Amino acid sequence: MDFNDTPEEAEYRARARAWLQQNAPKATPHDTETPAGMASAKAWQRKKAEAGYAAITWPKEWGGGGGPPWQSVIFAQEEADFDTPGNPFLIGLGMCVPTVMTAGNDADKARFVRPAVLGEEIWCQLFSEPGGGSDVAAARTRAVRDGDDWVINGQKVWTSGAHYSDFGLLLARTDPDAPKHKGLTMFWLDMKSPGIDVRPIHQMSGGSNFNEVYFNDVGVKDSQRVGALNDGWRVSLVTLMNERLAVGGLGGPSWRAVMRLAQDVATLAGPAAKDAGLREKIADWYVQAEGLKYTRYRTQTALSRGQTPGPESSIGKVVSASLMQDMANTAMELEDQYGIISDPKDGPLAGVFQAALLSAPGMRIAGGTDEIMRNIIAERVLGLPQDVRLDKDVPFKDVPTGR
Amino acid sequence: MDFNDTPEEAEYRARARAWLQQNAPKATPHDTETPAGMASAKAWQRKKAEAGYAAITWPKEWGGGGGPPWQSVIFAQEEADFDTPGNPFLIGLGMCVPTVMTAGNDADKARFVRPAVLGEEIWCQLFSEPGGGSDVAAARTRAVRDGDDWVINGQKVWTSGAHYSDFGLLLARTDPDAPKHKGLTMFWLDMKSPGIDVRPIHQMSGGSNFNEVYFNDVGVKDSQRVGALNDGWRVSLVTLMNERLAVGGLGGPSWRAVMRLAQDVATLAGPAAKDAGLREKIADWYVQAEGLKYTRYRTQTALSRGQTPGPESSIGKVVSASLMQDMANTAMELEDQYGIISDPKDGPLAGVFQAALLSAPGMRIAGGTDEIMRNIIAERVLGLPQDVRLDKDVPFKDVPTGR
Amino acid sequence: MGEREGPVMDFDFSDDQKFLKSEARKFLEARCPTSVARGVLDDPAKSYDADLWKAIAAQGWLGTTIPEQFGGLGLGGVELCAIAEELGRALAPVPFSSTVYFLVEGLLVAGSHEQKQRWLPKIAAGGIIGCFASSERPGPLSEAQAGARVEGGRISGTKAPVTDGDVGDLAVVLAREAGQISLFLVDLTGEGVRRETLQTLDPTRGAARLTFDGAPAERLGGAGEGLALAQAVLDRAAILLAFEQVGGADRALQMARDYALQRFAFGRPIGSYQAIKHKLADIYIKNELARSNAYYGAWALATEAAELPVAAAAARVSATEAFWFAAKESLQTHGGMGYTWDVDCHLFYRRAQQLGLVAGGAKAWKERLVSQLERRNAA
Amino acid sequence: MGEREGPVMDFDFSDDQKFLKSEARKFLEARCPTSVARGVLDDPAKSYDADLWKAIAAQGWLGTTIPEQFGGLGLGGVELCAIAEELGRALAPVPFSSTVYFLVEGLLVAGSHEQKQRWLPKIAAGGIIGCFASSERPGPLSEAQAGARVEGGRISGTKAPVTDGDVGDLAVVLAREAGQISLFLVDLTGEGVRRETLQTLDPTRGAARLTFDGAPAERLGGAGEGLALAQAVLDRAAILLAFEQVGGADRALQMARDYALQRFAFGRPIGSYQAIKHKLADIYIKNELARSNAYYGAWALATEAAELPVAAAAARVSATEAFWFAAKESLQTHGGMGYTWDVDCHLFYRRAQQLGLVAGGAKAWKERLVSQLERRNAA
Repeated sequence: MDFNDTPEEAEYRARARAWLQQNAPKATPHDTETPAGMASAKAWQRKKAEAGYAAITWPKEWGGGGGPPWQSVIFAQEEADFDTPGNPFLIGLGMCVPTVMTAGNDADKARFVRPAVLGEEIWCQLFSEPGGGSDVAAARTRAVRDGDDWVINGQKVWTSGAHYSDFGLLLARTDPDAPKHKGLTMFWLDMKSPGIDVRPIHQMSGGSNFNEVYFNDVGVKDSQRVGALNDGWRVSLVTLMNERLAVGGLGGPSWRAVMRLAQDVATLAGPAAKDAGLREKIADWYVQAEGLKYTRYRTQTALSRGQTPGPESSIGKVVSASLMQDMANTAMELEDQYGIISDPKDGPLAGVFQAALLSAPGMRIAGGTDEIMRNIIAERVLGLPQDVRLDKDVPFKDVPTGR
Repeated sequence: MDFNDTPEEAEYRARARAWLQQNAPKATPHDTETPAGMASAKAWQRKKAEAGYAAITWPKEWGGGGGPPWQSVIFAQEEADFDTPGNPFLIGLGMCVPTVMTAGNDADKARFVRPAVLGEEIWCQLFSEPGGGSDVAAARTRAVRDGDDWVINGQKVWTSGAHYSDFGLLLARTDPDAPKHKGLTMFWLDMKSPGIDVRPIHQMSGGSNFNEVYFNDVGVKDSQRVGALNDGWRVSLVTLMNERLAVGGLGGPSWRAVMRLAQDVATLAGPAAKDAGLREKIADWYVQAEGLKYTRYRTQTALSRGQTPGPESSIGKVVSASLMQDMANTAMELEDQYGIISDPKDGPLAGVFQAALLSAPGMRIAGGTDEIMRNIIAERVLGLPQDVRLDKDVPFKDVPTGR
Repeated sequence: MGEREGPVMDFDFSDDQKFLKSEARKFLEARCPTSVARGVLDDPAKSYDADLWKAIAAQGWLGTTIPEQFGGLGLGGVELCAIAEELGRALAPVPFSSTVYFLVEGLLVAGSHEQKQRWLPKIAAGGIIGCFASSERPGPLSEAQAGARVEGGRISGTKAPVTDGDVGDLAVVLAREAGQISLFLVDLTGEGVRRETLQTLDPTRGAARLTFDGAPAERLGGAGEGLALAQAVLDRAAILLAFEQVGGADRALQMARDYALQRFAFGRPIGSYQAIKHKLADIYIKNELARSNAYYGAWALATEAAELPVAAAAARVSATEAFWFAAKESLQTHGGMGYTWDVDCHLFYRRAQQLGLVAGGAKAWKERLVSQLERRNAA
Repeated sequence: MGEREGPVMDFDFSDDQKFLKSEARKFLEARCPTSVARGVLDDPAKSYDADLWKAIAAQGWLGTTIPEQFGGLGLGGVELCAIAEELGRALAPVPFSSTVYFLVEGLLVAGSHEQKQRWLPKIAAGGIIGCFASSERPGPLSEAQAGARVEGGRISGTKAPVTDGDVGDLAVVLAREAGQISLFLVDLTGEGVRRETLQTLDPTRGAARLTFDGAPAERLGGAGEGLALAQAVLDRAAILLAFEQVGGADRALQMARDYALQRFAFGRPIGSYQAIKHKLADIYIKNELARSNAYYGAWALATEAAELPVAAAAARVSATEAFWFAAKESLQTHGGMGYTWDVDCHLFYRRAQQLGLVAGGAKAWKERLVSQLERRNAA
């Protein structure tokens, strides 16, 4: 256990840091929902790609950096110190394009990888459906043969970034008579194709990060197929496996913010900063947050050694989302009546806890609910049996849906 | 909502109280594991029965009091104020004998009810098996035809009071080719029959309240059958339904004990009694304990009105067992290093928290684990579906057991 | 052995009270589906539903505990609890709690005969919206919240947040006069009052910052008794709010149950998975504990029992915990749908916070509870 | 954007350390199945397993961090952590922590050259059992625990509980001399020492009340530095004990998992029910958090980092919570069998309490952690 770099690592780190100091944008807009924010994100991605700092471990001929895994870890650490633009490329580079690289044909690889690395093309992932939720293999969106090609009809939901994406990775049902997991096929889609209708989902927090995507007779060539016919479920596992590693910290207030609040608030017994109940909670939160941080160190250690990270990397979201909800609720209890005020200009610490309270429920759900994450840990890490399934080995059209 | 008696209730209460003051034993031994304790328990039961205060709502001709339900509630409240002997009759009068009364034949009713009410005969319940646990219908103890009668072979476990019981209510498998729930039959047994071997189970707390009971070619007459052949599962539900109501409070230390401990211990910041963290916990425990108490009031209100208590009566054990475990652990944290001392003569409050820590795990399991209790609430109260069952509609001998 | 459990033969609503409750539920099911709360949520100009408010006034509910001599129904606290539970279940977006639990109870606890005579009949008739202005800064009720000053019968200072302060006619205000903290009645429709609407976590219930600049103020109750009287009002409000919370928590559980039965995953209803079953069982358990504690509070409220402060604190702590847990886990049970604006889960999530904070947060009530227990032990 | 995560390329045991750890595990699997702990549990005359203790000494583990000049292996703190995890996993019933985490670390932290020279070689050779006598009464380490007095080099007073005090040869004792609190070394085999064995929650580890009546006592470390030095020793012990706890928690999880796979209910393994699956996932999550915090502690211990007090407190809080949760829920997973004397669950349940209390309870460590964070913020 050593927090010090090897000479080679230190040299790379110094070089990366110097480059970042020279090139990282100052006072950049972050919100990729605005044109300025998106332009700044694309410019930064291109700059990194040109210097070999985008997709550091991917081959150079595809726009990557051609470096070993530890470089990728170091660069991410260093970049985190700078106030860089938003990142709309995460889903494409973290999930969709790796799927194309693994399961796609050579033409697709040649066509898509480099523009994605350069930040020229953005991808979205079209898996979840209204009736499905966590059950991705329950996809009902149909792809029906039209000569050699396909026609798509149906609806996806919870699609992040669909409204600004150039391409999408679509999981569609090609054989409803086959058992659930055996009648799906993966395609890539031009999001500007006629018949695609993207509608934002209004979230309880007020934001609209996700979309519904409707398909109305959308034509797709058979050459847009990613992987074999009816092999879409296996292909989707590649995508989803990459998802687990792509999910980072959740942002939001930390135990430090509660400590700051406690400086300014009193309880019935005295200053909140001296309240033993609050102090115990801060200790509990600290231990969880630090535990997650050191767990990420372990993951990074594995990645930088070129190993697959252990299963411990799957615990992050399930811990941090509830942590945030609990912390926000406790802060509001401290603020007492005042806690109901959500306006950033009126509330303590600019309403950071109120905002966290409204976003925490989404964190507990997006990318796999707490319940699904625990199931994954139980099954994939601890090797416990799958839940009893009533939807296998029967034709998909006969699987009970309650409707 | 009224805490005052009607005149009729007040009159009954006064009479019961006067009788108790006159008749309740003074300085009685409680431990029914000792001959003196058992003798005192039997004497008290007989005295109550003769005065109409045992089985108050049962018909007089069977030894009961022939009274309305509210009398039973009032008498229990008043009796709780006196230091009465232990009660080894709970399982017989609460579960086994009611089953005989509901499903048994007239000869059995005539034979068994009165001696049980008088405290002359004690019963135990022979349902759970080593391979079964919460899954009572998985009973493997066989009852095989021997002419008109039966021969029993097998093993029961977690049988409370088997070593001092006169009779037992036995659930045995009479048809292993039928589906699990359809091949069971209920019998009563003389616990002195040849071939019965009772062995105490040594618990982690040091006590031995439960037994294993082995059956080795135990002969049973067909007239000892309780209910129809292969209808044992339905009969057992009568018993188990009565169990839910029979389980009372758990005893053990309360929030008051923690408050008392806090008077004598300091934290790093000052007197524990002023520690806000501990005070919040005491408030949480108080609210749970009082909530349970008032929930019992609601149950008693229903019982005294002659109604079936609502489902709220099922929450008691699952709340109080974990409450006790949590309270014990917190108390030990307060005691710090000293908390490890379990000898009543050396530890604070005579080691009451250490004893509670060792008995709490048993409370969370006996009479239905926390998990089973939550399942019961979800299914019977909230009407959610049963767990997926792989053991129905197949011959019992083909149900997977992992062995 | 063990504690005497007391003579408890009648720990439930009476048949009459049950009838009142079921009539209230029918009325609100008809007049207050969640679309009514949503109407207030989605319209920034609306801070309550005026039609519902009128209809509730017409039912006579505003005067439930107001004596008949002052134009009310003269019923007891338990009847008001029954109505409160149904209002909570319906997420009613009206200034009922401010007007009835705070203003009416404040007048009943501390008002002079003249003050009662002047205000109670108008309130009972639906002509007055009340509010309770104790808070000035983050933190629980204490001397630090009494920065507002009264001099020569006129008040100056700022109060925030004041629930229903944006639409209230008459406020009970905690302020300082001649160095003593007292309660005051301030007519918000008169001079010297500025209101700014505040953006809150629960836009279905309005709130404002009230700035007083020499507004006429009349003392309510004895001089120097402000904190004790405010606490007495809070104790009574806490019990009534606990019933609203229990109502809301029950409804949140019901929604989760219904959704879990109709939503399928992996070929069967999500309600057949133990993760959901046990989650809903846990909600049920907390709700029943909260209901039982609230019942005890109702008894204490109706009988003016000495146990009122303990009963109020226990009811509030239990109900706040229950509604918060029910609201957040009901939302979680709904998965992604639960997080959308268009599904009702977030209305309950927001209301759970509103009710959990409006009479002060659970942390402060836990401290009050334990202080009371210590006092009881010492006595 | 976000906190700098620091240069972390090597946050794991090294290959050598992993080899040491796996050898330790093999050794203990062979020499210390749970029947060894059970042998101590069931025999009131035994307070540790002497054969295992000799075998461990023969492995050289007692001298892991003792410098070579004093007869030890001269390895680092991380190596000792690796061994500690395996001892915890094996529930080893030996006075290892008292001897190594407390006495050896105490000598290394506070001992003079002479004291080290006198004692360390004997300890490394397995000739000395150590113990740490700070506690006198319920409550955490503080001045109140220093009632014992030293005068003219002789100590009088009572210490309880002293883990391994019933078999210890040499104790580190917190006491007061000339009004100042200091640490002292007391030879328990000499005159003026009375030992009474105490009955504890975990009979697989011995404990005693030590009564001193003029026993010779020699100061360890500076006069008046007793509390600071005791805390420094506790910090180091906390990290090492955290590894024992993580080892125990991992084993408890493994037992629960194995049982859940082979125990059937309603026709399928109980491990296929989400109530069990999610319970075990929760154990896993807490264990991983505890392991990560312990790793950070190992780094701080090995490098004598300034963060040691924070890292120690975090490791201890996290590991105590994890082992307690794992032990109680593993037992619960075993159902009725888990509550019997003959199944091993209760050994882990008991040991979780023993390890959670022996260096002070989690509550006090949380307060230390937050105090340290405040100090760091202020700096």
